[in-house]
Amino acid sequence: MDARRDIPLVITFLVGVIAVMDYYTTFSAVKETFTVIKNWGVVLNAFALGLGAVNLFRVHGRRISERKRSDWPFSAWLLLMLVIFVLVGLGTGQFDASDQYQWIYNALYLPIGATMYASLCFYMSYGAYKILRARNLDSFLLFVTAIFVVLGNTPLFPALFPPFFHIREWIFKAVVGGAYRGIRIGVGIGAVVLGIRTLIGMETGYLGRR
Amino acid sequence: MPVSSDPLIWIAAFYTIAATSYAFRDNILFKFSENTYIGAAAGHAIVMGIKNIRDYGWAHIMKGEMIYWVVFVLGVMLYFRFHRQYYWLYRYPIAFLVGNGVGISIRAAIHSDFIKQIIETAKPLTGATAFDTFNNIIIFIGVITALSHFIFTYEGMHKGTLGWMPKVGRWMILLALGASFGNTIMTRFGQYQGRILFLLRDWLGIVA
Amino acid sequence: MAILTEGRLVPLVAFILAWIATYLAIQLGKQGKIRIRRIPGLDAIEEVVGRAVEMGRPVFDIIGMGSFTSIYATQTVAGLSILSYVATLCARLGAKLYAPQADVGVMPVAIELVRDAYRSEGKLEELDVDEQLPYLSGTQFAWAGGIIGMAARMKPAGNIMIGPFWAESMMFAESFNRAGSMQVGGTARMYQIPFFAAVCDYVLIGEEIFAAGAYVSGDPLQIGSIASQDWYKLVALILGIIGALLATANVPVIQNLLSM
Amino acid sequence: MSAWEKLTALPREIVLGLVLIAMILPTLKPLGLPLMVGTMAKDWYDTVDALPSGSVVLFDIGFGSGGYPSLGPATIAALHQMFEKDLKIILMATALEGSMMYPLIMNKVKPEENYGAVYGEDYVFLGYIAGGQTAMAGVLGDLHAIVSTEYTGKPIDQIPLLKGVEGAEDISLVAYITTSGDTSEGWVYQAYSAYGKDVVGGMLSMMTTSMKPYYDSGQLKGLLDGVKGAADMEFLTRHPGDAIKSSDVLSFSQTLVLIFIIVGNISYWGVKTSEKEGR
Repeated sequence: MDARRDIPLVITFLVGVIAVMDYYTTFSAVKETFTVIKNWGVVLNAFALGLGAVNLFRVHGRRISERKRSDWPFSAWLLLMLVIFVLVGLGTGQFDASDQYQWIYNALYLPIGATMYASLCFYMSYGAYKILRARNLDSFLLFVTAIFVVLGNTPLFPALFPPFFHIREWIFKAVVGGAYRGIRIGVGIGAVVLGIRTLIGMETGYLGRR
Repeated sequence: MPVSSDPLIWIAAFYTIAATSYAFRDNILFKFSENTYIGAAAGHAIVMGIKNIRDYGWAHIMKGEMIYWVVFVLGVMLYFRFHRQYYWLYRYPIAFLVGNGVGISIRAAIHSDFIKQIIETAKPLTGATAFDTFNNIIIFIGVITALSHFIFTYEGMHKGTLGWMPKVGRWMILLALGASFGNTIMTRFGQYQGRILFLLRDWLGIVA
Repeated sequence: MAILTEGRLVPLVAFILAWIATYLAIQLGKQGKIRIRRIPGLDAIEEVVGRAVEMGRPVFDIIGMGSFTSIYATQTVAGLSILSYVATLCARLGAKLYAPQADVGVMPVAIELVRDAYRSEGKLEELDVDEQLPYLSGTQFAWAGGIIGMAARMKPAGNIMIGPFWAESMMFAESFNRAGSMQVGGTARMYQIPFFAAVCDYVLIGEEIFAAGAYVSGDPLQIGSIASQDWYKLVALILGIIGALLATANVPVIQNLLSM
Repeated sequence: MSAWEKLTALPREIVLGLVLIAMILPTLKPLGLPLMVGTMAKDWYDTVDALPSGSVVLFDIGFGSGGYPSLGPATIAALHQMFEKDLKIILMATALEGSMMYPLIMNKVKPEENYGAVYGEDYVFLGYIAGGQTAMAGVLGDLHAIVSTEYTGKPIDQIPLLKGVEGAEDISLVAYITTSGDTSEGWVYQAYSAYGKDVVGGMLSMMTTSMKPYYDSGQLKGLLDGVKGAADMEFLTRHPGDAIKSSDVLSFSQTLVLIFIIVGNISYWGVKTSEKEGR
């Protein structure tokens, strides 16, 4: 047995099977074991939250020390932000519940997080102007429902002509209700089969490099 | 309402504009806000991680449950990922996380995504009104044909008498995707409107 | 005391059968007993490469930002299979391939696959890995920005995007369209499919990317798991049809049976 | 350049400038258009409305800054209804930034001022719990075995509300609002499938279609469709807020997008047909 490969595979299998048995059976020993596994899962996931930061320190630390790229001050700023958040979070002893921490979050993090993805609306608009074309049957079909859904979603149009709203409701009920159920069955089965492959050790990508 | 005098609002307004600017053109302000964001996000993750380790791990050890030392060892092993020689040690905790994550989701997926959906499909096609019946038939055709479109290893599904099914399925899927696309447009505008409100109300005080 | 949780008999049976089916299908796949349908999306990919040769402009193949350790790993694997196929076509027909990378774990595999493809076509000397498979960035917007820049400079004839994609797909699609590229997109991330369907010349919807990847790679593991999923979809299809017809005739036997 | 091509020749800055104007104008001068409430949001409202007062609700804040502009208002409106109904609310966060959303939301809901609610007796916040579905299964399985303190670090055996809550059997309804597909599916798996609980979910509009099959099969009792669902909830609960304000913005900006699509397609087909004729 190879401690580098086989033992992790055994761990995956055992933990996975206990999770499954917890769901299907009523054995109290399984239930109790799984309660512990769940608690450990939360703690381990919490430990994993620091991995990204370690990676950032490696990458940006190197950039700062080499100073080869002209944008190394950005790397320094990035790490400074990281350290500030950690210091303010841990310094007060109250973590995310302190006023100071909420201040830096609301000033430095929230505005960017809330804007970054929202600003994709500009790409969307420019895309609508430049590239959203009914160029073939596929995109034509897509546009038919898309336009009716937008008409129904936009309060102006139902206010002028209420059926726009009902058409949108109907599209969601009948068209989305049908096709997406088919898609959902496919996605669900795909996830189950992938999960089984993982548990029986036929999918080992998560182990990283060989 | 006058323009805000709160430095927090001013900083937030600066970052809101900087993060938006990328849509117009790549620029140094965006890069500055992007790096702020990545650093802050990683810092926040550490803070939340340590808080959770204290509340969900250390708390148990304080209660005398010594077995929780194991999970601390496993947690430290995660960080061997960056070690040249002993990197493989990180596979132990990852294996635990993957086993737990996979087990906990697929055990119920077969119920929620497969059996419940078949039960929903295996319902009478006739409805209370003619319109309901019509809808039921549309939904039924949608489910069946969309499913058939995603069958890849059974040749009979795509040729001969059954060949119409996956074709209709693709059309049904594209129609449904259109609805999703329409909603995606709403998502983005709905999101950005929140920032406009922030800028005009909280920062500039133009609207109430 | 009952051993089984109440109301879970049918899910359990389905679950155990899924276990058996997965194993069995993969064994059948290894014995080469399963044939997988060639999906039309592959023709579109060939057309992209052909167009590039005609125009004398490069082809882009973007596999996305996915890593081998995330839950989107299978999509990355499908993207890599397609990349290998595209590289073979490019080497054979003489189109220049660019495949910018975003994940340090995936990158060496991608390089190896492309190298193999060029080698098997006897064109290894035409490949410059550093130029054609550059590492851009692991950060979403920086990675998107890098590709947008490349597209604007090189005016590629085609762009193939298959793998896991997030919001950056919108930026790619727009920039390549501006550069005059023919685009083929495909992802199993449900929220990005509509966008690909709207802007690409051809879209591979959801699981089609796995089927395409399995078809071109011939990997028995991938083919086998597609087969086992097909069996389940067939069961769902048949039970759905029979159940609905019976229920319409006032015999809701399938519903009652499955609710056990 | 032909006349057809000129239609789509506006420079990027002008196009985006138009979009900005379409969002700023209605913010300055709202139209106050009537609202038509969708059935999915109505179902959420009715499900909560049907609960007897004193029922325990588990409420997950499953979003962070990225979802705040549209899901924040939805959460605020949903909580207004729950406090008004005098329900006992256990809040938790499966999103890393969820605990940062909590004070922002509560500053708007003001349960003490508006409803005389008492923290610890009528509602409690458990804070962020790592692990996604593991955390959900943990809280529903045996709350006291997993959670030891609430958000500010107070031990949970000092929280009166949690004394009578062991796990899923003491919870009447699970509600979540999230930007994450995994969280959304996760609650269906862990609360509906594993414990048969009633679940209501809110999410970004772009996720609604994917989650719709759960709503259709009764696994979700109600569904809030992003900013539209939020506006519906604000309307139903009679607490108009940012989502209703945004309706006017949607009217302007989405109309502009529709115009863009139409102009773009006219130009595209115009070029195509004139090319054909030219040949």
